[in-house]
Order: sequence, then structure tokens, then C-alpha cells
Amino acid sequence: MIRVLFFASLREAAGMDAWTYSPDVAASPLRLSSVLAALKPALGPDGYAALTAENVRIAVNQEFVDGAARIDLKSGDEVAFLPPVTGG
Amino acid sequence: MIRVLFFASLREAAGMDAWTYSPDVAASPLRLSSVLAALKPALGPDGYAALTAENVRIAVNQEFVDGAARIDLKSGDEVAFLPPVTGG
Amino acid sequence: MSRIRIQAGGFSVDEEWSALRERLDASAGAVAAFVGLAREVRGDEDSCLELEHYPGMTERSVAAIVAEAERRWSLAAVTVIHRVGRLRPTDQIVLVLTASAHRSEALAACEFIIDRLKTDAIFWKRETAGGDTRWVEATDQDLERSKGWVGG
Amino acid sequence: MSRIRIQAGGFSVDEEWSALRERLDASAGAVAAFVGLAREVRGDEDSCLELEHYPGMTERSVAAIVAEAERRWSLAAVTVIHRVGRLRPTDQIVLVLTASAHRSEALAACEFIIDRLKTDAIFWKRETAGGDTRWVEATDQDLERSKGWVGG
Repeated sequence: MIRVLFFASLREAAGMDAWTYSPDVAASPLRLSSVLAALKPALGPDGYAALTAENVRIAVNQEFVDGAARIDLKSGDEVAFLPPVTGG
Repeated sequence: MIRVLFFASLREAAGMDAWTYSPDVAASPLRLSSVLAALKPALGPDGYAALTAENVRIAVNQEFVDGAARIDLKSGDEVAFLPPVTGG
Repeated sequence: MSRIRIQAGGFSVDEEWSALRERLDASAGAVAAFVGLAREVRGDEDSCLELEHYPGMTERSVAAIVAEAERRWSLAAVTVIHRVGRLRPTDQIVLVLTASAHRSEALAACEFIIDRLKTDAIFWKRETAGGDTRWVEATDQDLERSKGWVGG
Repeated sequence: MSRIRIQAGGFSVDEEWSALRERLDASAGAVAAFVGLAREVRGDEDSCLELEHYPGMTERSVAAIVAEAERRWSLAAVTVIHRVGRLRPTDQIVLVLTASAHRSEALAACEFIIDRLKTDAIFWKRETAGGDTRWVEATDQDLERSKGWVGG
């Protein structure tokens, strides 16, 4: 089971703050690309476009990842989509 | 009457914090140079040397003056000798 | 020695100041502070600001900024408090306190931390004013200031 | 709107902070603060610092620095408190508070004021430690920092 989190404008675009993906046990190792593919129908085209915009960063288990699609995931991992941040 | 003030290290060098100069009424206008000349015997050579060091600034009525020796004074003026400052 | 808190509630500058002072010894000569306040948005006094965060990752992002400041400057103590949730104009959003032996280090570290909080800390801000809601992003100037802290 | 005090007594950061906040409206987004503390001199915990001033001229020298800051940056409020007299290690010497709409202005003004207080304000400092007394002058670094605020 993979837990996917959406923050801020992406939460609004996705229409939800979290989504749970429970793939077939056969699909191992699980690629982040597979999670994204499964997300597409769940979000609709606008939501998916927002998630894959250039300025969106992806974190796995609260660490930013590069070249996200090739990342291997395991059950229990948390994937988060983060739009541009600003604090202070 | 001219009031002369010495601050910080110059107060220590002069051995006093203030000195009052009451010149002959004849000496008018009164030049700052005359006050300095009158100070010399009152302070002794070390005190006078400290007062005329390059990094000492002179204020007349609480405003810094340049080319101090040519400044004209009138009775009631306040002359101050200020060594290098630092606050904060 | 740093103290980092992400919280929904307000904070007292007085209490944080006193707590920081207690962590200092007589070698500390300078404390710099910065407090960010929620501003009225587009002249609407009923405007509000909502701060969202990612619990866990946000704390670590702030801790990384503070650790970088502590690596760059010799700091006796650092406090960072950042609020989340719904804030009204004039509310305090963020507090940065830095203490050092000398003013140049305390001042630089304070500015560095607030600059990096603008660009590297995991927060999102949504402004609502006059019935309109928009997400706030770091400005180009924020990004330039943050990148301006060269080296590492 | 500035508030300047030269005084022998201590000051409360809390009270000054609150008083400054009361002078701000909802357009102020940033308050920067700096507090200078008396340090232990040459490892002597009984060391002390004596601050001398020139009543009248000192106040005007500080007011001139604040006025210059207000000319350079758009400031909503400024507070400067500078103590004189005998201070012990860890005592608060000076407080600078600057408020502005944006952090860059509040931070720059705060740093400018403290840098110029080091070099342009009419104060003298005498340190006593281990039975030895010496007058403190602005360092070359202080003079460089102060001159570094170019333009006018």
C-alpha cells in the first residue's frame, strides 16, 4: 500500500488531500511511474496536469526525489506532491 | 565666559571634566585658538598633547567644527573635546 | 543550541526572548531578532492568511536551514517559531532569534534564516481577501535573496 | 515615527516590543530587532563596562542616524534605546527595533542603525577587567561596515 499526499494548490486540484494505492502484489518492485499512471484516471486530466507541472516536486517518505518516475517504492511508503513553497 | 568640556580619555588626560575660561572683555571676537592657548598652561604638556591629537574632534555648542582654531566664539559658548566615539 | 517549533498557536516574543537569554553565557554580545506579521491583503481588513505545512517534513526543512546557519556562523543560540493555520492581519507568523558573540554573525544568521524560510521551508500560504483566494509563492526577489547567500 | 532614549536604567525588550507593535497598522509585515549585551571582558566575570555620553549631543547623534535610516528605507516605526553608566556582563546595552512593510527594509535599517551607532553615535566605553582599565574604540571592521552603507 502506498499513501499519496497532495498539498496546497495540488490538494485543491486533486480534490482530495490523500489517496491510497494498493497495487497487485505481483507488481514488485513498484515504480513511482506506476503510481502516477494509476493516479491519472483517479484525478482527471486537469488534476493530473497540475500534479505533473514543472514546478511540482515529489517527496518520498518526506525526502525530495529526483527523476521521480524511476524511484522504486515499497509498501508503506509515503509519496507527496509539493507545489512551490514559501514560509516566513 | 567660555565653558570647555573634556570627555572620556581626554577627561582623564586633562584631569578634569570641565574648565571655564573668562577672557578679558577686550579680546573680542574671541578665537577658539585663544582658548586653546589659555588651556595649555592649565593642562600641562601631556594633557595638551592629548587634546590636540589628530583623532580628537572639537564641538562648539554641540556641533562638530572644522578648522577649529579659526572659529569665533562668544560668551556662553560651550567647547567640547571628543576622543574617538563608539556606541552600540 | 537551537529551538524550533511549528505550531498553530501564537507565541510571545517576551517569553522566547527570556528563554533565549537564559541559554546564553557572558560571552554572547549580540541578539538579532526578526518577526514576520500577517499584513492586510489588498486593503481588506477582513482578509486572512492560511498557512499549510507537511508535518514532519516541514520541521526537518526548518531544522536544515538552522543547521546551515549554525555551520556558517558561530551562534550561541537560535530560536525559530513558525505558525501554521489561519492568521489575521497583524498576527505574528514567524519568529527568528539568533545570538552570537558579535553582532555581524547574529545579524547575518537572522537574515539568512528568514531569507531561506521564504524559499526552502515547506509551507504554503493562501490569502483570502475581498472574496478572492489565491496561493502565494516566493517572489523572484525572494529567490534572488535566498540564492545570494553563496558558498556553503 | 521614532522613539529614542538614552538612559542609565535598564529596558524591557517586552515592553518596547509591545509599544512598537501598538504604533503599527496592518500594513507592517516585518519587525527586526537587535540587542547588544555587555560581554565578560578578558574572562573576568567581575569585569565591567562604563558608558559615557555627552547629554544633548549624544541624543542628536542618535537621532541623526535614525533620520538617515528613515530617509533610506520606508519604515513604519523605529525604537532605539541606548544605556549609559556602569554595566555588568550580560546586561543589555542597546536596543534597535525597526518595522516596515517588508523584511528587506526592516532588516537593512536595523543593521544600518547598529553599524552607525558603533561609529557615529557620541558614546565612549571604558572596560575594566582584572584590575586593568582601557578605553574601547570602534574597530577597523566597525569603520568598514559603517562606511559600507554607501550612497545617501
